[in-house]
Amino acid sequence: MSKFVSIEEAVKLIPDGASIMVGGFMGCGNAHAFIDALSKSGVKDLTLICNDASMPNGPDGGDFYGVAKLVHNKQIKTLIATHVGLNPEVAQQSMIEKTLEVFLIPQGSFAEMIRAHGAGLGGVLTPTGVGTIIEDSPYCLGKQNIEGRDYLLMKPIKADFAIIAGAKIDKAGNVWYKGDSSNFNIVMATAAETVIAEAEEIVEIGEIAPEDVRTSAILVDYVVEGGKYL
Amino acid sequence: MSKFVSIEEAVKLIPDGASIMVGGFMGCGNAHAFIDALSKSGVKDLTLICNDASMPNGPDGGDFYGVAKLVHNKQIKTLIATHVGLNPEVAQQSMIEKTLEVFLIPQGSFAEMIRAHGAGLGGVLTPTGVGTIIEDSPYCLGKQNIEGRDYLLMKPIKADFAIIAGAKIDKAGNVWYKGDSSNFNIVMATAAETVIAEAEEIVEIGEIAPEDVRTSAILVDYVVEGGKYL
Amino acid sequence: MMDRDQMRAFIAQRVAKELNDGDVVNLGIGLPTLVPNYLPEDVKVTLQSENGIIGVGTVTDENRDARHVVDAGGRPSEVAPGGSFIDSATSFGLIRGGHVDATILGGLEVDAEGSLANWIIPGKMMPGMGGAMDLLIGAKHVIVAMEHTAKGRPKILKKCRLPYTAINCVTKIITEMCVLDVRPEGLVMIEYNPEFSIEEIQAATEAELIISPELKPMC
Amino acid sequence: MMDRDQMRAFIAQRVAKELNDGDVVNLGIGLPTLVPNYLPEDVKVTLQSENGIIGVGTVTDENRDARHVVDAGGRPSEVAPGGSFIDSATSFGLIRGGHVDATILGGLEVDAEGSLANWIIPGKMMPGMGGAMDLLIGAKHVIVAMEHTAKGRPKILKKCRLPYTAINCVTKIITEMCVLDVRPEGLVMIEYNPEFSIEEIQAATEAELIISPELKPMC
Repeated sequence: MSKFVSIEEAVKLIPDGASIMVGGFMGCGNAHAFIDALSKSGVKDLTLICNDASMPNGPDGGDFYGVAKLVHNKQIKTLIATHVGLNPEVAQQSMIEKTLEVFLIPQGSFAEMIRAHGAGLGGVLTPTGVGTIIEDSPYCLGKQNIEGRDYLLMKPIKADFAIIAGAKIDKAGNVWYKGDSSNFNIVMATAAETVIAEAEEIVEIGEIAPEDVRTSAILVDYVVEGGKYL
Repeated sequence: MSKFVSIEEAVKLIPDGASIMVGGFMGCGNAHAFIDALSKSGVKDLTLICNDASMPNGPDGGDFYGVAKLVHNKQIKTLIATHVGLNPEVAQQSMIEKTLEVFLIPQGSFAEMIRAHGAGLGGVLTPTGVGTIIEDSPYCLGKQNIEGRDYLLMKPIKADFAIIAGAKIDKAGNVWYKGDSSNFNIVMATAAETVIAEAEEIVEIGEIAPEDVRTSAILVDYVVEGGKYL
Repeated sequence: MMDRDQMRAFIAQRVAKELNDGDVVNLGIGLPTLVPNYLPEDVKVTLQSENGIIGVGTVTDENRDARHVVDAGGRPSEVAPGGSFIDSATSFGLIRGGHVDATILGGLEVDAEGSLANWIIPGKMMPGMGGAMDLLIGAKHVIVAMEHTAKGRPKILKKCRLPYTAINCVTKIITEMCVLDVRPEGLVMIEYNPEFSIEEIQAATEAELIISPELKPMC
Repeated sequence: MMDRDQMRAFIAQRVAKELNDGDVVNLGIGLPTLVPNYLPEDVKVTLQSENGIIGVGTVTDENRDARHVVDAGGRPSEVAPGGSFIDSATSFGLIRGGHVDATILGGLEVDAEGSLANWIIPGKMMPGMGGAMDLLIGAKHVIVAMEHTAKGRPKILKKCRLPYTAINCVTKIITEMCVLDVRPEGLVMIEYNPEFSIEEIQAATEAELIISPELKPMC
C-alpha cells in the first residue's frame, strides 16, 4: 500500500473498537473529509481522543461540524476530551442515554500527556489539577511533592490511530498547518500506531521549507487528499 | 530600555556569577557576535548551560568557535552539558587545573529538562540513564517505576539568561531559525529569566509567517543584531 | 444604582488598570472580554488564545478564515501583526511556565484561600474545564472579575462549596463593590465603591474581609 | 584473513541487511557510517541526525552552510529532499518515543544482558554521552556493529565492566565473526563467518554463546 491513498482506503483501516485521536479544536484542524467518510462507514464502538466534540453547526454552516458527525452517528463509545459543552449531543448520550462514557482532562495536561507518549516519557508532572477532582481521574497516577510544590503524575495517552489535518502536505508526507489549526495535530501525530493525515492540498517536495515542516513525513503513514471539504 | 539594543548594552546585562543558557550545537546556533563580545567583557564565574563547549576551531576557520571563547577566557566556573569531547580546554580546566566543574547530562534529557522548566512541569520522567551513573547525578531526583517500567525523575533546568540566535528576527521579536540551528535555542528561550536573542538579520513584521515563527516575541526580552559574525 | 451593563463596564474599567504595557493576557469569556476597551492608549497588551494564538487580532470579512483560525470559544478569529500561531503543547507550556502575565476570568465561587470554582455544578452535565485549570495555576496574575453576588447570594466565600477549578491561585478579585487582594492572611479590601458602605460589602460577602489601612475608593 | 578495512566493510555489509525500506536510521560515528554504501537499490532509509536533521543529505561546495547545518559530530551537513529540520526537544522526543527504527553504533563492551558500555573509561576525561543514552533506550532496533575483540581481548562479556551507556537495550551484535541475537535467554548466535570455527568464536567471547538450531553462514 502506498503512502498516498484514497479516503475510502484509509477509512477501511479503522476497525470497530479502535481508539482514534483526532486533531482539532472545535472543528478547526479536524480532518473534515476523512471524518465525514468515517461517519458514513458504520464503524462503531470507537474511543475518540479529541479536545472536544466540536459543535452541531460549523462556523461556515453545515450540520455536525467535524467530529460532531461521529457523535451524532453514535459511533463513539468513549470520549476523552477537555471540553464538550458546545455539543449538546454529548450530554444527551452520556447523561440521559448513557451510551457514551466521557473522561475530562485539563487541556494543557491533555496536550502534554499525548506528547509524553509520543516522546517516550513515563508521565507528566503538572501542577494543573492539584486539589481538584482531577486527582481522582483514572488518568492521574498520584500526587508528588517535588522540591516543595505538589504535582499530579498524569498518564501518557496513546491511540491506535491519529487522524490529523494539514493545509499542505508534500509528496514525502511533511505537513504544514495554517492558522491555529495545528493545535493537537502536532502532538497526536507522535502518539498513535498509525497516522493518517488529510491534506487540503498536496504539494511538491520543497514547497514547504525544511525548517517550516511541523509534522515530519517519518510520522505520517498515510496521506489522503481532502480539499477544502467542510 | 527598548527591546532592540546594541550588543554592548546587552552584554552589560550579564553580571559576574550569572547562569547563562546558550543555544547551539557545536557552535551551530550559538549567538556568535554576542558571545564574542561577552568573551571580551571580563565577566567571570559564569555557569554555562549549553549542549557542548563547541570546538577550538570553527568549520569555516577562526579560533575558538562560539562558546569555546568563554571557556578559553576562563569565564566559566560551572558547565552543564551533554558532550565536551571536542573542546580539549574543558578537560584541561576540569581535570588538570581544576578550575571548571562539569556536569554531564544525556542530550535528550537535557533538552527536556530545559523544556520542563519553561513549561512549568515538575520534572522529566525519562527511561534514559536508568542503570547508569546518571542515577547518581545531582540532577536526578530518583527512580520511579510507572506501570512496569523504570524512569528517572530529572530536575528542570533554568537560568538567569538565555542567549539564543536566529537567522531572522522580526521587529516584534519573533524568531526564525535556519537549518538545524534551532536545536536548543527553542527550549532555552522558555527557561530563563531574561532572553537575549541575536539576529543575523532583523526583518519587517510579516516576513516571517505567523505559522513559521519558532520562538514567539513574547519570550524575547532583547534583540541584538549580529550579522553573519563568526 | 448601576444597571447590569453599567456594572460590568465599571468592573472591566477597573480591571484594565491591572494590566501593564507589554503584558501577555488571557481573557475568559463574558465580562473579561470587555477589558481591552478600557486600556489607555499607552498600554498595549498581547492577547493570547490558549488554543494557539499569540496576539489575537480582529476578524473582518476579508481575513475571516474559520477553517484555520478560531479562538478559544471556537469562533472565527485572527492573528494581529507581530503575533504568531502555536500548537497546543507549546501554548500550554507557555501558560504553565509562567509566560502569561495575567488571566482575567469570572467565577461561580471564589474563596478566602484564593481558590476558585467556575467549571461545574454537580448534577449538571460537566462541560469540561478546557484550559481553565492550566491558566489558573500558570498565569502570574489571576484576576477574578465578576459581579459580587449571584441573585443576592454571596459568591465570595470562606471556602468554595462547588468543585474547585484550582486552589490557591487567585491574586485579585474585582467586583462592582470592591477590589480584594488575596494574601496569605486572607482577603484584603484595598479599594471599595463608595456607592456601598463597608458594612454592605461585608454583608454581601461570606468570607471575612480585612480592611487595608490604605483603603481607597475604586476609580 | 581479512585486513582491518575488509573486516569493517564485511561487518557494514552484513549490518545493511538489517535495514528495511522506509526505516529511519541513526548512525554512530566510525564503522556505522559505512552501512548506507551497502544498501540494495530498493532499500531507501531516512538518516536522522539527532541534533536536528530528519533525512541527512549530501554536502557539496554549493550547499555547504556550516553556520546553520551541522551533523551530530559538528561537521557541515545538509538535509535531503523531503527531509526536515527539527529542534532538539522534538528530535529526542522522536528518539525516545520509538520513532527511530534502528540505531547502529560501536561499543567498547557489550554483554549477555544486552547492556552496552561505549562512552567512558574511568580515569580518562569523560567526553560526555551526547545523545547515545537516549538513542539506545529509544531506537526500536539497537545494532552494535564492531570488531569482535580489541587487541585480542573479548569485548562481548558476561557483564560490562565499564560504566554502562544503557542497560538491556541491544537487540543485535554484528562482528566480523558472527551475528548474535540478544534474547532473554542470552546471546544466540544465528550466523557465523565460516573463516572461523564455532570454538574460535566462543574463545574470542567472554559471554557464553547459545548456538541457534538455524545457525547459518554470514553472507
